[in-house]
Order: sequence, then C-alpha cells, then structure tokens
Amino acid sequence: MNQARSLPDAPVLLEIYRRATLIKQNDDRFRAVIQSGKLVMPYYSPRGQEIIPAATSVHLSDDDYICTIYRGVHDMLAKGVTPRALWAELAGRVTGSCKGKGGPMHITDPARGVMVTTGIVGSSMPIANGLALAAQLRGEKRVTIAYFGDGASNIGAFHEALNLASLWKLPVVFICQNNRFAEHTRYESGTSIGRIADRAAAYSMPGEHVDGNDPDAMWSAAGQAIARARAGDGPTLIEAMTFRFHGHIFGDADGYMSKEEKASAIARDPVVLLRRRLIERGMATDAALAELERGIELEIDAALQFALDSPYPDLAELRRDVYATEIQP
Amino acid sequence: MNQARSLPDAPVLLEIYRRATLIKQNDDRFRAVIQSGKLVMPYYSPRGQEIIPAATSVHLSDDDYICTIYRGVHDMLAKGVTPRALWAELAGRVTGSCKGKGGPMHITDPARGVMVTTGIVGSSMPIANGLALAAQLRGEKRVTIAYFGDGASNIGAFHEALNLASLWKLPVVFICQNNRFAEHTRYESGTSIGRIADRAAAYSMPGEHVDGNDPDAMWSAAGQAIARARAGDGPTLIEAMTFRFHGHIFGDADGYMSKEEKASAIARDPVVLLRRRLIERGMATDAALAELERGIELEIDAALQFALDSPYPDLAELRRDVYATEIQP
Amino acid sequence: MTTGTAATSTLLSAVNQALDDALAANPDVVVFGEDVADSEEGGVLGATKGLSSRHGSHRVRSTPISEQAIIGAAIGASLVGIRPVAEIMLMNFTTVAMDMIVNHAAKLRFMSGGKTHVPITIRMMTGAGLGTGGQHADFLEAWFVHTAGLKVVIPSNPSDAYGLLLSCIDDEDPCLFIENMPLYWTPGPAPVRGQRIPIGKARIARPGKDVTLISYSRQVFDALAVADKLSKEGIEAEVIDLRTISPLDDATLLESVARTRRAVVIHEATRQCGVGAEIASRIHENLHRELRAPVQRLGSAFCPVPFSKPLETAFVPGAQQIEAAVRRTLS
Amino acid sequence: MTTGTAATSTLLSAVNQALDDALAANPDVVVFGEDVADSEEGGVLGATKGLSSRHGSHRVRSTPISEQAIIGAAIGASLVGIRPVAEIMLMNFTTVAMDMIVNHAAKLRFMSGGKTHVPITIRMMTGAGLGTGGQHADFLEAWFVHTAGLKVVIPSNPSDAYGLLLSCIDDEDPCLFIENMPLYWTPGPAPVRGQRIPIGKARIARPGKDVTLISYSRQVFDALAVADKLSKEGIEAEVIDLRTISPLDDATLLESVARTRRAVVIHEATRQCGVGAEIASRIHENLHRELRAPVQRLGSAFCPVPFSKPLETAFVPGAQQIEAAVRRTLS
Ligand SMILES: Cc1ncc(C[n+]2csc(CCOP(=O)(O)OP(=O)(O)O)c2C)c(N)n1
Ligand SMILES: Cc1ncc(C[n+]2csc(CCOP(=O)(O)OP(=O)(O)O)c2C)c(N)n1
Ligand SMILES: [Mg+2]
Ligand SMILES: [Mg+2]
Repeated sequence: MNQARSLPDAPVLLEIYRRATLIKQNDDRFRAVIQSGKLVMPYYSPRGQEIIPAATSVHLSDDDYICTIYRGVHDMLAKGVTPRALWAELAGRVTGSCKGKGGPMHITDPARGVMVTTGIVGSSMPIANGLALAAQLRGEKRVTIAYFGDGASNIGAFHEALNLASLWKLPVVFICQNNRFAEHTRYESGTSIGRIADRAAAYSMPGEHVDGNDPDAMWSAAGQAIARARAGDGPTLIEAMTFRFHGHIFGDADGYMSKEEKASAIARDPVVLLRRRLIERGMATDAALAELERGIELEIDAALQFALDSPYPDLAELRRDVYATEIQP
Repeated sequence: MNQARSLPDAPVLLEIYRRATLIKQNDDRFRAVIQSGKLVMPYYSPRGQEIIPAATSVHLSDDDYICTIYRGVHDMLAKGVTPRALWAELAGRVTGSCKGKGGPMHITDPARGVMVTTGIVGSSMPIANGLALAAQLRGEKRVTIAYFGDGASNIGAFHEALNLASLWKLPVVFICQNNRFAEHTRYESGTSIGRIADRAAAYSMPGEHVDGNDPDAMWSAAGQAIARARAGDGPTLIEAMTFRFHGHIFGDADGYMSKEEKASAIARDPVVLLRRRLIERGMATDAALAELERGIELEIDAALQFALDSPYPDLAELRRDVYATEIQP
Repeated sequence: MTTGTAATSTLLSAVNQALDDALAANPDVVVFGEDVADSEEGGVLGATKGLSSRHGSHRVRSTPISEQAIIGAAIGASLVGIRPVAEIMLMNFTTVAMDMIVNHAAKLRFMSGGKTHVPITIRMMTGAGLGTGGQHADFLEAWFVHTAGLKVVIPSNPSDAYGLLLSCIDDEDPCLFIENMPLYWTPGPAPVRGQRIPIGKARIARPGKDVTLISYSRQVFDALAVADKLSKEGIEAEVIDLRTISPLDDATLLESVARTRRAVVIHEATRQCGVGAEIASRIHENLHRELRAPVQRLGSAFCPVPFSKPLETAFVPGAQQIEAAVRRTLS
Repeated sequence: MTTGTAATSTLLSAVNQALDDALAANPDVVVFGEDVADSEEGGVLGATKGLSSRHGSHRVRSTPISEQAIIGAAIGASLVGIRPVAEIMLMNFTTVAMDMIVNHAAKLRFMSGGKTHVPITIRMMTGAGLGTGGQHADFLEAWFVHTAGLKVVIPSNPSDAYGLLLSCIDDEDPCLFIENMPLYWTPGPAPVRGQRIPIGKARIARPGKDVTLISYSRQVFDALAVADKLSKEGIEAEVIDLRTISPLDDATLLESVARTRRAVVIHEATRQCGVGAEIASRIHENLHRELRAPVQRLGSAFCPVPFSKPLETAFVPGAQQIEAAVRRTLS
C-alpha cells in the first residue's frame, strides 16, 4: 500500500479502547461464570485478540457485514452485539440473539451486521463473498469482513474463496487472526509459508502482515483495506498477529506451548498496553478510563442477570425455524 | 532452479517421440472409432498435450506412481499402459485394464504405476500425496506424479495437497497441464493469477513455468523435479503450457474460443514439431520415423481388434469388487 | 409452444425457460455456476444458454471450479435477500460442497433462531445411462432428504420441471433441484408459462386400484410402462410421481396405498438407506393392517455406477424388475 | 486391566489401546489427523496420547486442518499396502472430505476392477449432549450406509470399541469408525488384548422374548434401561447392539424379531431416511406376516442439534420415548 498511514485520533483510539475493554471484561466474566459451573458450554476465549476487531470495527457501521467463527465473541461485541443478547444466548435462553438455539458458536445478529458465526474451520470466507456479492450487485457501499484463524488458511475453502473474491473484485476483507496455534498445533507445523499474508499473491490480491495487537497498525491496515473495498477496488487479505491467552478451548491445559511463550504474551496484554498508550498520549486520564471500565462492568452485571432471569425456550422450538413454515416429517 | 539444464540426447528424444506418437495415433483412432459410432462414451481427448507426459515419463520406471484425470489417456500411455488394455477398457470389455468397470475416466494399472484416474477435478493431488508418503515411510526411491489441469488449481483440494506435500517434504511432483481452458472457461476467467507456477510460493515450494509442448524444456523441468523428489528434497509444482486440439469433450463445438486461436495451436502441433526437430538434429531419418509410426499403427490395429473381439463382463461383476468378499445388502 | 399442455418441450428447455422467466420477473434472482454464461456457451449442455445475454453477465455468472465458493456465495447473498440459483454441474460434485449445503444452508435458519434464512436453489444433473462411469451419475438424494432444513425436488418431465423450479426459486428455504440428464431431451408436456407447481405435492401419473407404484424422475416412465403392460392382464396399477422427496407427500401416498393395499417403490439410488426405505417404513407404520403384502423396494445395484454398457444397463432397476416386484405383491 | 472382561475401561482408553496394539503389531499401520501426535498432546481429548512417543512421529502424524488432504493421503498410501488410520476429528467435518470418502475410498476397488483397494480406517467423534450446538454433534452414518463400498462400525462400549477397531484396521475395505463422545468416559467392560470382534455381527446385549429393541452406540444404554424397567412388569425385551451398521447383520435381526414379533429401532440420527428406515423395511419385507405390530422407529428431532440445554436433551430420543414405542407395539 502506498498511501501514508495516519494514526487514529483521540476519539477513535478511545472508542477502540472501549470496545477492547468490553471484550476483555466480558471474557473475564464469562470464564469466571463457566468456572463457577453456573453455565456449561465449550468456550473459545478470544482474550488477547481484542484489538483486531476493535480497531477494525470502528471503520464499520451496522450496514457492514461480518462473518466470524466459534472464537468470535470479540468480533461480535466489537461489531455492536449487546452483552444482553450474547449472555442470554450463551445461557441458552429464549431472549438470546438466536433464542438459545445457536449457542456460542453460532451467534447471528443481522441488525448489527453479524451475519454468520460458524464452527467449521474455513467456512466464514465463502459465505462472506456472497454478502459482498449482494452489495456489489445492488450498488451498495457495504463492506464484508471475514474473520478466521491461521489454521484456517490451510483448508480448501480459504483458497476457493480468495480466488473468487479476487476474480469478482468483491468488497470483502479477509482478516486472519494469527494467534500462532490451531488447537494444539503450532503455526509452522501446519502452514508451509512463513507469512499467511504472502498467500495473497496467489490471488493477485494485496496482502498485509500487521501486528494485530497494535491498535495504530491494525486500525490503519483495516482502514485502508475497508476503504479499498468500499471504493470498488476489491478484496484484501490481512494477517493480524496476535495470541490467545487461554488456549484453544477454555479449560485447555496448554501443554503444547512453553510457559514462557504464554507468560510473555500475557505480559504484553494489548488491552493494558492500549490503556497505557492513551494516558501517555494524553488522550485520557486514568480516572476517566476507570469510569468507563466501571460502566462496562455494570453493563455486564446487568447482562448476566438478564440472562439468568430469562426463560429457556419452549420445546416447541425444536419444530420452529427448521423451515419457513413448520414441517414435521 | 540453479542447476544448468541439459538437453535430452538422441535415444531419449526418440523415446519421447515414440511415446508422443503412440498417444497421438491412438487418439486419432479413438476419435475416428467414436465418430463411426462403433464405440460410445464421453471422451476427453488429450491431443495436443502429448509432450508433457512423454517427456516426463522417460524419467520414470514402473516403480514410480502417477495419479491422473479423465483427460489422462496420454498420461497412461506414456507411463506404459498397453493399447490393448486401454482399448478393451474403453470398449467396456472384461479384458480391459479394469474389466470394463472403470471406463475412460477410471483407468488403473498398478503394474505400470498408474494408480488412480479420477473424474473429480482436483482429486488426483491429495491421493498422490499418499502414494508419496508410502514411499517415504518405507525408504523407497519411488516418485509420484500428480497430473491435473489449470482449472483444477482453483479448487480446494489443490491447496490442501500442496500445503501438506510441502510440510511433509513428500516425493511428489505436481504437474499442471495448462491448456488454457477449463471446459468452456478461459484460464483468466477462472484463475486470479497470471501463472499457476507462482502459486507454489504459497507453499514454499519450487514452481516452474515451462512450455509443455517443448520436449527439451519439459524433459528438463520434469527431470529436475523428479530428481529433487527422489533425493528427498520434497515436492515441485510444474505448470506446463499446452493446448487441447479437440475441445473439452469430443464433439465439443468450441464456440467459446476463436477459430484463429485453435488453428494457430494446431499449426504448432507438438508431435509434428518434435518429428521435425529429430530430423533437423540428425537424430533420426524420415524413413526410420515412418517405420516407427507404422509399427504403432499396427499395434493400435491389433488393440482395437482385441477389444472388439473380447467379451463384455458378466453381470455378476455388479456384485464383485465392491468389497473384498461379496456382500449384498 | 408457450401455453397449453398439448405442446411438447424437453426438460432441458423447460429448465432454461424457468430460469429465463425467473430472471425476468425478479431482479434479485441471479444464476451462477461453472460455464453458465454465454461467453462459456451457456452451460456444458446449454441449460443456461441465452440467459447472460438477456439478463446481463452480472446476474448470470460463470465461476471457477470451486463448488465450496459457489455455494458459499449463494448462501451469503441469500442471507440479505438475493435469490441465487447455483449450479453444481453434477450431483457427485456436491461431495466437495457438503459443508456449505449441510452445515450452513440447511442450518442457518435454525441456528440463528430465525434471524436469517437461506432462500437458494441448487441445481444439479445426474443419472446413469450415458457411459460416464463411477463418479458422474450417482443419485445421492437420500443424503439430503436425511438433512433437516433442506427441500429436495426432482421432476420427471418438462412441465413439472418448469413449475417446480419456479417454486424452488420462490421458496424461502434452500431447495435442491435434481435434473436427470438422460431425460434432458425426452419430449414431454410443455410448461404453462408462469405456472408454479407446489413443492411437497405428488402427482398421480396414472390412476389405478390394484397396486401403487411410487417413483420419481426417470423411473416414473418405467413404472408407467409396466402399468400399461399389466393393464392388459386386468391389473390396474396406480403410478405416483413424487416430484418432491423432502418433504414427502404422505397424504397422497397413504391415501393411494390405503386403497390399493400394495405398493412398490422404485428409484435409481441404491436401496440400502435410500428414499424407498423411508417411504416403505411410513407405509408400513400407517397401513400395517391394510397391506396385503410388504412394500417392495427397488433401487440400483449396490455398487458404483459401472462403465461397461451391459453392466450399466443392468445396474438400474428396469421394467422387468418392476413387473416382478408387482407380482410379488400380488402373490 | 489387560485380560478378562470383569475389569473396566472407557471407550476413550480402549481406542487408544487398540491403536497402540495395532501400531505395535504391524509396521504398516500409521495414524494421522489433526493434533494426534504428542507434540500436540495426542489429540484434543487424548485418544492418541502416547502413540507418537512410542511408535515414532513418522508413524503418528499431526496434520494441518485439511480433511481432504488427510483422507487423500490415507487413500493413496493404502493403495500400496500401508494401513492408515485417519482421524476426522468430528463427524460433521466429513462434509469437507466427502469426495475423498465417497467418490474415491468407496469406489476405487470397483472402478479398478479389483486392481487396487483401499484398506483405510477413518475414525471420528460425534454425539449430542455436550452443548456443542448445530455443527459438532450430527450423526450422519446413514449417508455412508447408503454408499456401496464402505463399512460402518459404531461401538457402544470399550470392549467392543477395541475389538472392532482392530478388525477395521485388519479389514481390506474402507471402514468408518464412529465414536460417541458423550460415551468416552463411561466405564464399561475392558477389552481382551488382541481379541478382534468381527465386522458385520450384532450382539444380543440382553435376551428377551416379547419385543426386540434394535440400536447402536449410546442408545443401547437407553434401550437396556427401558428393558430393565419393563421386565418388572413381566415384559421381556431383547436388546440388540448392532455394532456394525454396514453390512447389517440380517441373520441376527431377523431371527430375533421372528421370535418376538415386535421391534423398535432407536438411533440418534434423525428418523427421515435414517438407518432405522432400512432396518424397519428389511424386517417388514421378511416378516410381514409374523409381525404383531409395525416396527417403530425413533430418532432425534428433525432439526439441527440445538444448543440450549432443555432443547438438546429433548432433541435426542430418550427412555420415555422408547418405552412409549414399545407399548405401541404391544397394544
Ligand atoms: C473443517 C474443520 N476441521 C476441524 C475442526 C476442529 N477445529 C476447531 S478449531 C480448530 C483450530 C482452528 O485454528 P485457527 O484457524 O488457527 O483458529 P483459532 O482457533 O486459533 O482462532 C480445529 C482444527 C473444525 N472445526 N472444522
Ligand atoms: C469437482 C468437480 N467440479 C466440476 C467438474 C466438471 N468438470 C469436468 S472437467 C472440468 C474442467 C477442468 O479443467 P482443467 O482442470 O483445466 O482440465 P482440462 O479438462 O482442461 O484438462 C470441469 C469443470 C468436475 N469433474 N469435478
Ligand atoms: Mg489460530
Ligand atoms: Mg484446462
């Protein structure tokens, strides 16, 4: 990219911090609640990856679409899904975003542009193309983001989707959140190239390798790719480097990584670093940020309470939403 | 590749010519017989692509494996499948390589190392990896070739297979026969990169773009890739440029290409050019080549006769070869 | 040729006509698949010929050989109201797109609690008889009938093909539309322009009182031929053309068999775990006492589609087997 | 713990033991799949723990997330005598490898006229009950039972799992081996080391004379629980654990139902076009006159696996439904 990179100004960086903090605090609470046994589910914590969707989503509106994956709570919250809808869904309540029928791996919230959350590695990308195609066909300026992991870059769907997006110049941005592991498998054991961004060349597509934990860099890379898509100049592949703090699935013993590797990543907690940066740059005071954090905490308290107070779906829901009208064989 | 390229010597180039001529004459006869109505089948003529497998296979022995595709009669003949076994199979006779049960899209002949012929675009590559893995596990020096078309480089299986082959350093050579069309679709309408060979970089694999109709260049590129695989240095992707003379499927109206494009390719018939080169280089006389061609013609006459004289398989074959022992549900 | 059912048409041109009419009627309808545009000759067999020229190459698009990307794009676009008709050239190639069809198209409505849905149509061809061998002629419809959230439609003649394809495109749920290639050029009743045929309703192709022959696609013709033959002996077979195999039209099926008390189910898919097993089970469950004989099921041989002509012919259940099965129900 | 059936084990450790023994006994056996090696902790749930350390990381290999490449490599290697045990972590992920399984593994023996064959084993987990939602818990075995050339094995307990897995690895045909994740830690009879259990033979889990309950995998336990309950009323149910669902053990099934004259088939897959339809059809075809009531079929609700706990619990057929079905056959 030739365009000079600017830095996010104070309101933008503060907004990135707000979203990242919402993700962080929400995740801390989820894990505590799961650990307490109050809710039971497989949970794929995005803790450590907050900055990527936070810095991306500030370029987006509700009209823009995202497709994300099982490890996607950060992407959803950054895009505007409310903690209430999320908590109720994770608690399997009828007030959840999907009436409790989808669960953590399958959140959908079209009002916020959260169109698909998939549990099948690689599947966010081909579907994102379709959303982008719809916008293109209708001459709308919407942009679609497909989030996925580093491991997903080795599955066939990645290849087919990027090839098609390039051929059709679709307004889509492929954002690979490279946390260096696919379940227990290290990046280099599954991926035959040093940088996933370099795979973009196979599709004549711009590829950007960026520190996904650095809000300036992430904001800039996402902004340029989104602007390009909006301008009708086609797709971009962004590889955003990051790290997951809680292994693949919550409860994971992390035996496949070194303790130092993990400790050093946690020591560079991107949300903590951003907080420091805001203060260093004189963009916020500690007190103002503490106030914001307290507000988020209250929102999460309320969401949890709302979820626990909500009823479970009626068993008749097994017959609903299978087809437009009820069909039982 | 840094290694200097040598040229094939007279016996090798003659052998390439012999194989290419067998393919050409065999194909001419197939088409004539199909046109006459004596045999009925969908037939994917490889006419025009003879040099690729002819110049490749002279580096191989019966111990080496190939996996090929529906457009694969040239690959099979070059690898040593006899016209008798082939004609009988295409005629659906029990004396065919697969008792008539496979047909033109599914020739198997393990004695010649022809292990799989597939009708599903992209499927030759993942299976070729497995044959290469077997050789690697056993410390054998066998090499496996996966043949496929340009269109196949856009399907997921290509991506997964090349990534795995690179990671595991498998002794496999991926040879893309780029005839510039996938069915009726031009290369550039389906493929988002100028050269398929450049996709090798996505897997940290050497990629070679070569004129597949030039026996010197093809022989050299295939030879180096095969030597690398045999030495345990891993896979190579070769993109061999070529052209199909008879469209996708025999009977194809070719309305999707310009007449000039086709005429100019046929004017540069690689088998005719090789014949001329042999004489120009003083490697053979016209008379000697004519003699060779007559011999091939007789072999094909005999194969056709053998096929037509052979019986069809017994209907009991519907129950055989489904499982190791007969199981009827 | 455009009105009345006296005129004849072919399945191939009926499909083309339905797509043409759907594209003309609704700007949200788009068509994509390998070679479907006129720059690629409008499909390998011409099913989509003329469509891109008439409706624009932005709406009728040829794709790379990337079935996951094809169905993925169809799903994504449909989530926001586009009506994609995606072509998977041959049914066997659904095997490279099963994730998109089964894990996504079929499930997104339910998993989203009704927040989104996937109104796509997936067209595909198949059928033994053309010497295409083991990987190009399978009938895999039972897989999709086993999948909640999908509808599966499989016409036997031009008029049905036209009316059912329009209904699939109108439908709010993902529909698979299966075209039997060996029937493509068989003359049959021409469609009535604009006339839909409802999904989920079977057709009584021939009334009868002694036995019910239940079938779909090409085997309907074999059933009719057998019925005609038996009629000369005074055996009157009712022939049902299912048209839709998910959801099944229980009402029509059960009403018929309740009258005839005998049934034979015939399809080209193999018998084991085929649609015939479902139909036979439903009949037995509902009409156990009424049945004079167990329901007979016919399907192709339990093996891949063979290439050699005599094997390929014997592979598919034919008139002889149908007749024998009918006689078994009568004995 | 290594001999006798009095000792207990779990399905998870039985699978591990079988793989360990197979790797030790035959140098041609190799294992691969995502995370299977010890550098990746020997599987997400530890099913392959210790194997790469004991047998070498050239024989027990972790792969990228590339199911087509995994099955393709298994097929290719098997063509020349390697005995791969490939893991597709969850059954839903077979949807990205269906081409390799159905068009290649199942068909190469036939299409080559017997010149090659594909002795591979494909292991996979699945099963509702763990809150994994719509894309991680499907039972899709009917698709594979519908596919000629495949064998499908599905154990309910540790001893069977061990003996059947060894048989699959020995077998000359491609075998799917389905592990029910919610059963992984249930204690059960320990395997007898080295002892094979033949493919294609069902097990009478409980003898009875009044009704036959036919099932496999987790539902065997529900059937046994219902049988115990009914026994107190003097109703003696025979419970059959199929173990193999392709090929089906007709002899055992039909012999039992010929005696009891009543049957209920239960599985976790949905009913429409499920394995139960095939079994019910076979019973009706063979025992129409003998049956006192039509065969009852139970399966999960016709929808994707729901997340919410009450829905997930109600989704799977349970003891109550089995009991009600039995009573329907008795009334
Ligand atoms: C097709 C498919 N294969 C395997 C899995 C099992 N699986 C779930 S997550 C995962 C790892 C994905 O790694 P990555 O893409 O890096 O994303 P991350 O979890 O690190 O965010 C695997 C293998 C799956 N869900 N889908
Ligand atoms: C998965 C799959 N999709 C579609 C097809 C239909 N098809 C058969 S050949 C072909 C074109 C392949 O083109 P290419 O790879 O360039 O090989 P060529 O025929 O030119 O040798 C297509 C689309 C198929 N066989 N398999
Ligand atoms: Mg990762
Ligand atoms: Mg080509």
